[in-house]
Amino acid sequence: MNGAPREHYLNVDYGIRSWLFTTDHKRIAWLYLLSLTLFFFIGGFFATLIRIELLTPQGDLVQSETYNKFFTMHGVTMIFFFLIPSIPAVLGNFLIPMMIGARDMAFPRLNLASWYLFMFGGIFTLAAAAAGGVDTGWTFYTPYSSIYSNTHVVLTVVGVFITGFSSILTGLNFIVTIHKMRAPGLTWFRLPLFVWSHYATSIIFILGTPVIAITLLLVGLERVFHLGIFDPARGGDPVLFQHLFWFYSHPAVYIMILPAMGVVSELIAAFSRKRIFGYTFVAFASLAIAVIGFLVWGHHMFVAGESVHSAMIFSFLSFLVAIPSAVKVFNWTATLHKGSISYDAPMLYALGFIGLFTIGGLTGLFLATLGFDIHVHDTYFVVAHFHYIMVGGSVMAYLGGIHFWWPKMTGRTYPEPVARIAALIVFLGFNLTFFPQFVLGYVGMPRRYHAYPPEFQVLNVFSSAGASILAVGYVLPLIYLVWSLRYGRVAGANPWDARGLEWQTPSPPPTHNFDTVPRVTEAAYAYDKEPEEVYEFGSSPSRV
Amino acid sequence: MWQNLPLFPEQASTLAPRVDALFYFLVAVSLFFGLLIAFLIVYFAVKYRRRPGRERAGTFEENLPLEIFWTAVPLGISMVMFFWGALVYFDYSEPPVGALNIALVGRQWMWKIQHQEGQREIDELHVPVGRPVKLTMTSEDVIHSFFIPAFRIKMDVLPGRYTTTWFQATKAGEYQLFCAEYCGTQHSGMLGRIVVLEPADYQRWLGGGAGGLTMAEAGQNLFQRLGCVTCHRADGTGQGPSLVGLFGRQVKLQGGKSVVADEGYIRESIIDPRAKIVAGYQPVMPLFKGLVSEEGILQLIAYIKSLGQEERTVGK
Amino acid sequence: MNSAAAPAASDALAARAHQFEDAEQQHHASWLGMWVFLATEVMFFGGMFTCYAFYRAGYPGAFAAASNQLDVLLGAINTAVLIGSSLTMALAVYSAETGSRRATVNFLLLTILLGAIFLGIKSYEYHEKFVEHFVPGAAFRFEGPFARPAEIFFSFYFAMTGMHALHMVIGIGLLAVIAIKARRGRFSPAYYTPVELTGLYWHFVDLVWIFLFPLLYLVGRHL
Amino acid sequence: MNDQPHMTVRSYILIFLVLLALTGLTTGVAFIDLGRGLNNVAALTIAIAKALLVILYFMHARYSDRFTWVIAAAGVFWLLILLGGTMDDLITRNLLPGGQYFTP
Repeated sequence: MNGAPREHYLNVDYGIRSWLFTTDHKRIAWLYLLSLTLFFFIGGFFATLIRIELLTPQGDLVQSETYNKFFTMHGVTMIFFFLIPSIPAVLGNFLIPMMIGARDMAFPRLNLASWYLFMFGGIFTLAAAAAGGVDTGWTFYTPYSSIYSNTHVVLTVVGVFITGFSSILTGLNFIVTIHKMRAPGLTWFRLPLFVWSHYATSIIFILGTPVIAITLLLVGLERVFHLGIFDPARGGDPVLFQHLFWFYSHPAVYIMILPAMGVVSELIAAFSRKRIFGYTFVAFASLAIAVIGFLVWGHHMFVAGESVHSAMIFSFLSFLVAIPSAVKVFNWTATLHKGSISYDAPMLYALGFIGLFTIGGLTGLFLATLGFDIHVHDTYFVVAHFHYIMVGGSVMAYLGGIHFWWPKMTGRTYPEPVARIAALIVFLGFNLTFFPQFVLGYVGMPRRYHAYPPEFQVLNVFSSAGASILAVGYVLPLIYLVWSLRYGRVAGANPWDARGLEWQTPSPPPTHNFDTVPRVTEAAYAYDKEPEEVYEFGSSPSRV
Repeated sequence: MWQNLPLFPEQASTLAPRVDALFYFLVAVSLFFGLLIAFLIVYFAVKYRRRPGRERAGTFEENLPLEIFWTAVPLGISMVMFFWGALVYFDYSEPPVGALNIALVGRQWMWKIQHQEGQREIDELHVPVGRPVKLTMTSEDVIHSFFIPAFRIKMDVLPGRYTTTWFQATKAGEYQLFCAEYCGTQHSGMLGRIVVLEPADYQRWLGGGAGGLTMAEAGQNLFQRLGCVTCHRADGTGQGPSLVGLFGRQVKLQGGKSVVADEGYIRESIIDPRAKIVAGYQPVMPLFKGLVSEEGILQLIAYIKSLGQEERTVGK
Repeated sequence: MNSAAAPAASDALAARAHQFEDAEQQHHASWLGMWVFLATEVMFFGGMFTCYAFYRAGYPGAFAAASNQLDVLLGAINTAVLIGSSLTMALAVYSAETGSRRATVNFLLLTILLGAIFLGIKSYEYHEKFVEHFVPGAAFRFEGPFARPAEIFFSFYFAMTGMHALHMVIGIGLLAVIAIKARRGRFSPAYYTPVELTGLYWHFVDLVWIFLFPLLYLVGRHL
Repeated sequence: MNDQPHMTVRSYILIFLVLLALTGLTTGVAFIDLGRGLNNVAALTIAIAKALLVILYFMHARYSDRFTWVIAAAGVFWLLILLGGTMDDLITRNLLPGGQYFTP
């Protein structure tokens, strides 16, 4: 390397225009990373207010109207503006073209449009929050949301509607890219499991998101034009709204967890230096989760007036969808057998993920059991369950993935010791926050309560204490990752000596990813071979 | 310290022990698998930690019988969970015949309860111990949810429709009633008390009431006041069909379909009579939507039930 | 894979995006991308069709009475107009494929014209509904026994045909852009993907109407 | 994919005429009482037939690769999942586990 610094996707161009009008999937991933981090801390801010409010039984911090807005904004911001786009839009966007040896996504301009739609929707929702907030809960159940609530429902609904199209465009891009732009020799069963899980997620993006778009549009129309679509007084049926809402919103939880599973597969393989056990089973488990995930939405409505007949069908199917997740957990654990395991921060996040996701998944079986769901539906048992999956699962994997690919994205390594401490703090804080909520739910504390009977206070205090530890655990990575941008050790092309194709190009990678078109000759995670045996960088230069 | 750190809710209904047994089974299975996975992770993490002499991993990549095993076993266990859960759910969803029928109307942030004998209560429900109690519930505005943790029952209270739930208290005492479906500002204030009395105390409580009209009598007054009697004559000579023995009977509608005349049918025929027109009658009945309250409709239904109910056994 | 000559020719013409190996891959990628987009549109309209089916099963009599208020003749004519526009669209793609530039432009303009006729008939129907107080909301009047459920029918009538009309307007906009490009000779037998994709979109909008027409207009006509 | 056009102008016009005929048919059949629910079945079948014609011939699905068929079929299949689950709840709304109707 003569004196001039190597040109890569970050220093190829500077200035606001080079970021706001980029079509480079790596820069778009950065745009998403920054906006998602903003929304994560907005959602976290509302979570902190909720936990402070629940310290005392009579709820002294705020009035109940304000508390209702807090948990609604916490839900809407965290789900639609952080969890759903988090791993696909940041890690997926950055890595999938590199993992399959392509220069960029199939439709780069659509990829940028996806970010603009995401921000445009976000502005609407933040405007609604600034103007006074919305108090319907992230589920927007009618007839409260369409008639009785006098808060900014329409503004929020339009925001979520617009952001939905951002997911659709991302999903569309992934499907076409994975189908059409794989490097020579990279057959489907040589693909990394990260790509498989994002392919399955894209199926849900494509086939689920439009349904919530039309449902929220109908709620908006009903509010603006005083229609009676879901208003029982005028012949409508609120249970129909719940069917349409949950048809998307249950697969949406698989949108949140499948990419996390993809990240964990990569981390477990990289830090055990071993192929994932039962690769084909784990790959098809992702597809099975995506498809069966569409058949089970009724388990959110067991006590909502759904017919006994369909409740039984949804309960049965909900048990079927749990099987692929169990298979994945068993396969990850089996991968550790005979591995050569190191405990870097990403691996701590991955192992934490497996533990917490197992608890989350098993409590999901509790809720799928008809007899027990009657008792714990809409209580803190459900809150604990989905936080174990979303926070214990998806956010842990997101952090693990950010740490693992940070050297590739920035060319710098993060400080390992403090990262490991942060991972442990997150793990401990998380369990202290949400495990007491299982007991609270079983004992009968309902969800979305601004004030609660005094006997529940001790458990709530534990939970709030845990939340403060968790908050510290989340702030630490923000600090040392930003610190590492300037002061972190310069990372080579492959600091982890990993076998993924994305590690076979310099970091940070050049704009066109690979100088010559790679040919793949081995299945993923070939840790028993040297990278040269796996990837042949042919003579034909990749056309710039 | 421990008295306000409850780990188990009270068991005060016939359903509670069954739900708890199911819960303990689920916890046991989860503990087994959770600990198994945790142990394996820690064991492998320690045994195969990267150290000199173990830089490279061994090969352990494929084992079809193992994959089939850990697909079949979770499938088998979850089918047991499903089946056991469904059994408990069947009893929960089918009120026994002859249960004490109580009408409940939820509205934004209070529970209005009417006993057949005429007692009316707000946010309180007095019931005798040892007798099944069926609740016919509807809402005047948004969706609420009738939830008594001590009885392990919960059922949403939907506007525009009746939902029913039932319980049989096994222990006298007072139990907390929550609203479990988010219903607006005072959702967390929509609480109530279920007072379970010994049969003797319950009779004394019933007797001590204001001696007002029973629901059926109140329904009859409404039936007169709203002018229903002019068309719905007992002998069937009026413009409307006779309502004697209507409750629980199959009714043939215009257009050939026939429907069971349950509470929902009667409520709909009062609110929007032309939605389902009985065969052989003209759609002339005016709409009573807004003219009679939800409590009034429940009283009219109680009155219609009292007009000689054909004894319909529920296919037991 | 077609012969080596074709990609070279199309390379010159098409602004081949750098991320594709050759034009064939780019064309097929755009083709798949469009079909995936149409799958999302199926689910988007599907939400409304589900609501419609739900309420029609709930209120059969009311939906029949309300549907009989619609003008079947106008509906049928509109269906014919839209199928005609599908034909001219297909012929436009055919002419682009065979390289006759003038025919492509003429068929595109014909498609726009037929689309405009459809929207004209539709707005006349909307005006009629407005006059007869069938627009849901405060001003809704519907004699006969089914006033309440009829309002739901008309809510979905306007929601579904309104969303369909919106997609028509977007389609006409797309067609206009493509027609201008075609006139400037931007397409050739080797590169006419934009025309083809607009065709797919237009045929999809026609497909939605093919289902809307019987579901909204032909309910209980035989009673 | 379609190197030389598979469809000639004549075949396009033929398909167009068939579609017009089917439109006329479905409008006409709607006015004849076919008895118990058959009218709905007839209207739906004709609509599906027209839809298939448009997809196969106008949208060239017939000459494109199998994956296009998979995408189209997935769209329809997922719509049926939504329809099936929702309508199943409506139809069996007051059906007890044993199959009898709720009567208190």
